[in-house]
Amino acid sequence: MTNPLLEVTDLRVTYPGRGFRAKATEVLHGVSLTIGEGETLGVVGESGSGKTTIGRAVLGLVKPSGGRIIFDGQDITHVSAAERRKLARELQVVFQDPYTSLNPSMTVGDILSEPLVVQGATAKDARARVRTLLDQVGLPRDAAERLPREFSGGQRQRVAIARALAPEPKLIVCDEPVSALDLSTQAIVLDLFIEIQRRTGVAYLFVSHDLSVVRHISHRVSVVYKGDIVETGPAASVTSEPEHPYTQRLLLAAPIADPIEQEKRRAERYRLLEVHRQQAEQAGAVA
Amino acid sequence: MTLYVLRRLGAGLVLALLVTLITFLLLSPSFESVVRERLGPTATPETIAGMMTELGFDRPILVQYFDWLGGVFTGDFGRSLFTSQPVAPAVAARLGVTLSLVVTALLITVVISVALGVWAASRGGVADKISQILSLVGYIVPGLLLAIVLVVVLAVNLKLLPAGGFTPFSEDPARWAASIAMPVIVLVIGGVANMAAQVRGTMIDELRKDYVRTLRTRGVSTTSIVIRHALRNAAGPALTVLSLEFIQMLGGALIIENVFALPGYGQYAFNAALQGDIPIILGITAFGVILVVVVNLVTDVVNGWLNPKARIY
Amino acid sequence: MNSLLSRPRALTRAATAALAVSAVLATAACASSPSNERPGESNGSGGGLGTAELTIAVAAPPASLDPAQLAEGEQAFIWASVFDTLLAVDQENEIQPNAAESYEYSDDLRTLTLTLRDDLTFTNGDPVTAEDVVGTLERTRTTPSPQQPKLAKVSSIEATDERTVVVNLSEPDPGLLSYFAQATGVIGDPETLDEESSTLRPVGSGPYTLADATVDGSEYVLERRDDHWNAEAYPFKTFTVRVIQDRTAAFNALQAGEIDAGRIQPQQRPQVEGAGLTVHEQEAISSLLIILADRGGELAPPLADLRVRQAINMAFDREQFVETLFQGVGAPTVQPFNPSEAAYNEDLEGTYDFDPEAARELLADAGYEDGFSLTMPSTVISQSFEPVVTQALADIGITIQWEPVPPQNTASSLASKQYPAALWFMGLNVPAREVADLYAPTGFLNPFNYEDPELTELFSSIANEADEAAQAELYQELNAFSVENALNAPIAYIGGLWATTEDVDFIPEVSVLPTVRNFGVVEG
Amino acid sequence: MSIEELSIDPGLAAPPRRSPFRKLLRDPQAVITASLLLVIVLLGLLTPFIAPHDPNEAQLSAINADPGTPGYPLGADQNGRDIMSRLLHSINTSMISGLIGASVALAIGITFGLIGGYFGSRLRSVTEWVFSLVMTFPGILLLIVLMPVTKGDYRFTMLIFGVLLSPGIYRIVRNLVVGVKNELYVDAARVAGLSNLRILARHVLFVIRGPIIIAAAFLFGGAISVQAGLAFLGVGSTLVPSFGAMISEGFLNLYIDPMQFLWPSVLLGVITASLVLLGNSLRDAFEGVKLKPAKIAAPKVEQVAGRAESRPSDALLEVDDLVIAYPTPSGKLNEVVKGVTLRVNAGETVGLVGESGSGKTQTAFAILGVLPAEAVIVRGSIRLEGRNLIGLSERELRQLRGRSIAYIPQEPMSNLDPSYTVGAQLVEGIRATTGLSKREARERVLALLKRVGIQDPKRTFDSYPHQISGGMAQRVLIAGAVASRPKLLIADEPTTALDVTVQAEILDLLRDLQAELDMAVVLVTHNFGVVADICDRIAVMQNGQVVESGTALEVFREPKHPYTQKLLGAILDEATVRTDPPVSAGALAGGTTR
Repeated sequence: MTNPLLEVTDLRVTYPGRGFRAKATEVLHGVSLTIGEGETLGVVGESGSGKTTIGRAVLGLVKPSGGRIIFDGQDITHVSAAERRKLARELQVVFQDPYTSLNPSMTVGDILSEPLVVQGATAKDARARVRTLLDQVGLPRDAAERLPREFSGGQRQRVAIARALAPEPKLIVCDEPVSALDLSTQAIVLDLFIEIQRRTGVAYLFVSHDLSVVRHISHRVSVVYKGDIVETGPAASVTSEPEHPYTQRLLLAAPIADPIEQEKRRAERYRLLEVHRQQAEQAGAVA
Repeated sequence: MTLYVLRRLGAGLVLALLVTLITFLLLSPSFESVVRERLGPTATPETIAGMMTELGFDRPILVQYFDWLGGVFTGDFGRSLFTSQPVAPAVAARLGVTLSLVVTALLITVVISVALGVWAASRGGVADKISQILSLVGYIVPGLLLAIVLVVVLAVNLKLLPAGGFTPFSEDPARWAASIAMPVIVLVIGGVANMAAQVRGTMIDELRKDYVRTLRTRGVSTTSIVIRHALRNAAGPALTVLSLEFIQMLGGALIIENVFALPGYGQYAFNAALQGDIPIILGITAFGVILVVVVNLVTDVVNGWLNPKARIY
Repeated sequence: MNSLLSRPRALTRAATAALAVSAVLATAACASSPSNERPGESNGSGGGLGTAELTIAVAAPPASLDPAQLAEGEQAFIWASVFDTLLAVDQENEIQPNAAESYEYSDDLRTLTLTLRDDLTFTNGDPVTAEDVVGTLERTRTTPSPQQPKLAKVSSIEATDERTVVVNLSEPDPGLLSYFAQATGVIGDPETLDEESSTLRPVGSGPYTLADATVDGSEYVLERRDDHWNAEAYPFKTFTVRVIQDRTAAFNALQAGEIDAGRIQPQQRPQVEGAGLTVHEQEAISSLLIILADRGGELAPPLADLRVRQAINMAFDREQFVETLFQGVGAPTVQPFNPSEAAYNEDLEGTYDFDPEAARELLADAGYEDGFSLTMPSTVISQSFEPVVTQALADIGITIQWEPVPPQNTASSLASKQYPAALWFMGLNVPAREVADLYAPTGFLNPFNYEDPELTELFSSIANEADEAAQAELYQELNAFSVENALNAPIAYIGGLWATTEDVDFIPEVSVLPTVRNFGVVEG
Repeated sequence: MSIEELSIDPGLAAPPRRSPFRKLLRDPQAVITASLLLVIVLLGLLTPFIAPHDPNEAQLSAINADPGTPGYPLGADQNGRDIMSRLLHSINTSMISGLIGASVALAIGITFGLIGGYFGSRLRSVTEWVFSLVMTFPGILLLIVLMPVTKGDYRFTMLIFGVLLSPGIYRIVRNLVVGVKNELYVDAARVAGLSNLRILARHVLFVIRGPIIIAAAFLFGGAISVQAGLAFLGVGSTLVPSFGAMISEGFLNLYIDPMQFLWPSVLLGVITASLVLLGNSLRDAFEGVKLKPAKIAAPKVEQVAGRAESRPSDALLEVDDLVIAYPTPSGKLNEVVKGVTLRVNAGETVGLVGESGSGKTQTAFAILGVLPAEAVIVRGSIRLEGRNLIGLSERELRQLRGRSIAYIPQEPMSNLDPSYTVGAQLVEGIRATTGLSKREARERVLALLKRVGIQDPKRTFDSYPHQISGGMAQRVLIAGAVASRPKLLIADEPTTALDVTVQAEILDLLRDLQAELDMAVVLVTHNFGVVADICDRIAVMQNGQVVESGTALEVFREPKHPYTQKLLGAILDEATVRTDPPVSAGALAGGTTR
């Protein structure tokens, strides 16, 4: 592979403590990852693991306390606000919650055209582009005139995707983009993501807690556990034959939608937990 | 906790210093005309100069301020330029009058507002209508007009209550109650309008929360849910409104004190400001700031006690 | 009483006319408390000391009770009860002996000898000696204070024996006797004068002492000293002075029976009489006038022209003023002097009748046919009269611009020389003080230090004239000069109304100094 | 967790697309007060043309003239000035006061509120300090002291008061901004390359405009009152006609001519009352539907089928033709559960599966009798051991809850009262149903906490909800639910808010407890994995109806209803792994229009 599109090296993020003289907490302890052009890297982990923080650091929404982020050959770890604004053409986001990620008092058309206008497009061009975008994400054209609250969750997430696609970025950070959606919608939206990627060659940093979602969309997968990436590899291998004990636990904890299969998996999980317990005991005994 | 309180008090002290310093600076251009007023129309330039020197007004402003400050730290706020009364006891006495008025009004306001708010929020229907109308009336009727009507009807015509004046509680509780009855009524009506709406709103919010449902499913009685749980959680925001109300009542006591001829803090402050009685103005300002700081601190501490999650210390 | 202006009351509703009046005139709202005993009954019992009680209200707490710091006006209710004054002014404005049983001027009017009574005692039991008087006066003379300037012409004070005080003057001071009848003449106890306590609880030799029930700043309870030399002149055993700032609140207290007498407004008269109170009238206690301070024309050249000043004098329909604005309580006048005093001259009253036409002509003659504008300070004193005064002057072509002045700058506004004219009240007093304030080069109401050779001449004649009748003539001459030259523009005397319960009588005995002696007991 | 599920509040759903202003036009209170104000403002604007006199024109002959005197329609005051002219001019004075006071307070409050709320905490503590300084500063004092500068001009006075009133606005704006700035759309705007200024103006200020407009209405009224109060006290120039000065002067003349006092009082009262009422209308328009009281009571029942009827049944729970509806703003009932029939036998676990809006949670709440106050049970029956629960009073239901029926909620945190320790809440529940002593209840709770797998029961007992993790909180809630060995446990999405690993543990716990206590469990969920893991039988819900039910194996292996098939088909199964290689943008360069 040539130079990756995004290269994150030894990323550390520290949140200041709340209140007087509270201790600061480090939520990322040196995370490294790369994403190539047109590639999806799935980042999977549980709540509090720091997976969302990775995405926010790449977007510049949190300040790294250490490490480097190189995007498209440019070091963007600590860029100025003006530089960061320029990056908006290349780097976009889709958030988890389609209810709060769209300004409730703006029409869909305004939401979609605003980034374009800011980047210098004329109103006319912007309108045309909004129509194209709505087509791309499968929304009716008259959607532009309406307010976000008139749409269902799945439709709103399409609006959010369209907004991310508006400047034709090279990378979209997707922060749990389907976890707030119903089961049937979830699959459709995921397929939309894949379809767009095939069409435009955009790369995704796809953050999720759901292994099956990550498996569905990712080329490669990184597993985050307590602020560290414990395992990275091709989606197929990481999600079916994980090496790290945590990934193994994660995999077996997710129930299968079939009573008989699930019973087997449960038994397997009990076995694994027993093995881990024994290992921990031995480790304790040795120490 | 102690550290937190000390830190807040320290911040309050700095605030008081700043406010008094600004007040002092603002007053300083008028020192000479105040002295002239003090000396009366026959004042000659010599007497004016003499008194300026005697009072130390001829020294640099900051020296004067720090001199005053030095006195304050030994408990000496100086004496009134006009009446020669020592500032601290004089202000304290006036504050006593106003506080006994405001605190009584506030307690009654709380009792009525909570009863009304809780009743409205947890019953709905007619209860809600009644409480909303009451609040609205309290909002709309100007306190000033109400005060005037009360005096004319209850004191002047029916002679049921004294038209004005203040009797300390320690002297005669019954007369004390009579002397503050009308001003308290005026303050309470204004206060309830605000508070009851607030309690109703937060109570409704609380009663719609998930934990209320869960408590119901465990067989906990409605009374306990409303009073022990919802009301306690609603108390925090209500308390904040209450502390604002308190500060507002302190400030708004001026007109009430005027109409009811109460020798209170607001009137005292107003007169001192009109006269340019510098030591009293400074004393009142310092007391006022400290009162506000303490009220806010108490609010926060009680809020912390009510709401463990909001404990900031 | 112009010195009352020294403390513009903290106005509760400063905008109200009468409040300004009461503030300035400072004769306070009064009342006798409804004691359990009917005052008349107790007093009537055979020449003994009265046992009635009296409660009155004043609009503001007194200033310091330190003798040097005393202010005149309604606060005299308190300090004149606590202290004896050397002399007193009676109802006819005549100086009478008081603590000093006699007084005598030397022929050159430069030495005043006062002889004290022999039965004066301080509240602590010590006898009052000439040394005490000297100590008090000497202290007042050397302390920067409101009373200090009044002793400016005193060069030395000495006690020649236990009861004799000799005051030496650097030049004659016609006002001195009236000063000694008012705040300057109180006798303090020099041993305690410099203690801080004397500002609030002074030791005096007066008929009353401040009781422990006193709450500084809001209620002053005065108990009569039954061993006072003049105790029989005071029928009230207890005299309580309550501070009620708001005039309406005081009126409410009066109606509600919490105080039994008080100053009221003319328009409140029917209400009060309907409530069974008695209303007493004082015809003139102050005069309302426009001080044409800049008669030299420094700031406002038009004022230097006699015709302009006369025109201003002719702009006011004085009768209508008194009739409508004061509801008849007061009297129209073109002269500022106390009508019951020597300087007053009835014949001068016709000098400037209301005649806007003639006034405009005079202005035209003076070259101001298009009028001119004048800036005056809008003070607590002037506020309530501004509309009508503005209107009257506008009718002859003079535009008044009122510049608001904060209360604490009321006196300064006049002294500042920023305003060529000012609408003012002058409390009525003895002529010596009135002329000094109005026309002496250093007079308070003459801020531009206007001088006129004829005036200067008159002043010096008055000062050196020992004979009272001859002095009176000189005062009249001075008055005529001021009226004819339109040095100011007097408008009206303002009177006062007192409402009392039927048990309490109002006797304006000492009209320039409000004291408890203004009240009596109605014989049952 | 499904947000769609959470946001469903059928009684409160906002009608689509109605702007606040259009709402205002439909509110009679708003229309009346606004037109009243408009008329008053117009009168004020027309004053120079319609006022018969100059407000300061004083005619001695007109002093205290009666109403109706020629040229003095409302009479004249004690200085002989025309009352009507003064009233008209006073309107302008108060309006200008309101405008100045409100706009200064708004300008300062909004600017600094935006700065303090949006930017970092350091800037915020600076603004906080400045505003607490302003707040503690004695306002009247400032006015009097500055009088030589202001020359008593009320406009200047109101300017100062605007500054003194600004902390209130500052706090409102700051709090709103703090709330809004963490909204994802603000993050999205930043990522979209918007400058801070544009974000503040377009995304923050625009969104919080409602509360600001409301505050402005109250502020306007407040400023008018302040000006009136000051004029009443006599602060400022007397040449400016104003209601306060007129009230003060009229009050002096109260006994002679009460009308002099009445006119300005009434007009001032009308203006401030209109502003308050208009403010209330604005609040309703901007903040959506009015808060309705939350009465705690058994749900309203429209029609009770066989209220008294208690028929023996072998099933533990029988729900029959249950219909639940919510009133819409138009007054019609909107059915959200449309005839659900469900049967649960003792000791069995039934999964109630469906997507958001399918009515599964509503059904669960109906069984527990804890539907929101607005809900109406249109018809149907819910029988527990043969006894119909519909129509029972809250008191009767309380006898069943916590004893026969128990509940585990979806979101563990919000279902614990934040003000009480975990232990205290559990003890209260146990004592309410068993009448145990405090000590016994405490022992019981500690034992239960240990049973649900909490390592240090004592510590958890004394912890406040915010001090424990979500998984732990869910265990606590389970402990609370099973405390009195219920026969039926309703678990509403009990694991949705939890991580998968925790979910697995909680499911294990539920399974164990169910076996141990021989409870029946109704598990409401949208997750087929969870159903497969724990349920014996499944009922699939769609649009308020049960479309298919059967044993777990039947439904999974041979789904009959097309909806069930569709749902099962949407599951991202283990086999689906992405295989296509990354497509580089370069490879597409020819095809796209960059």
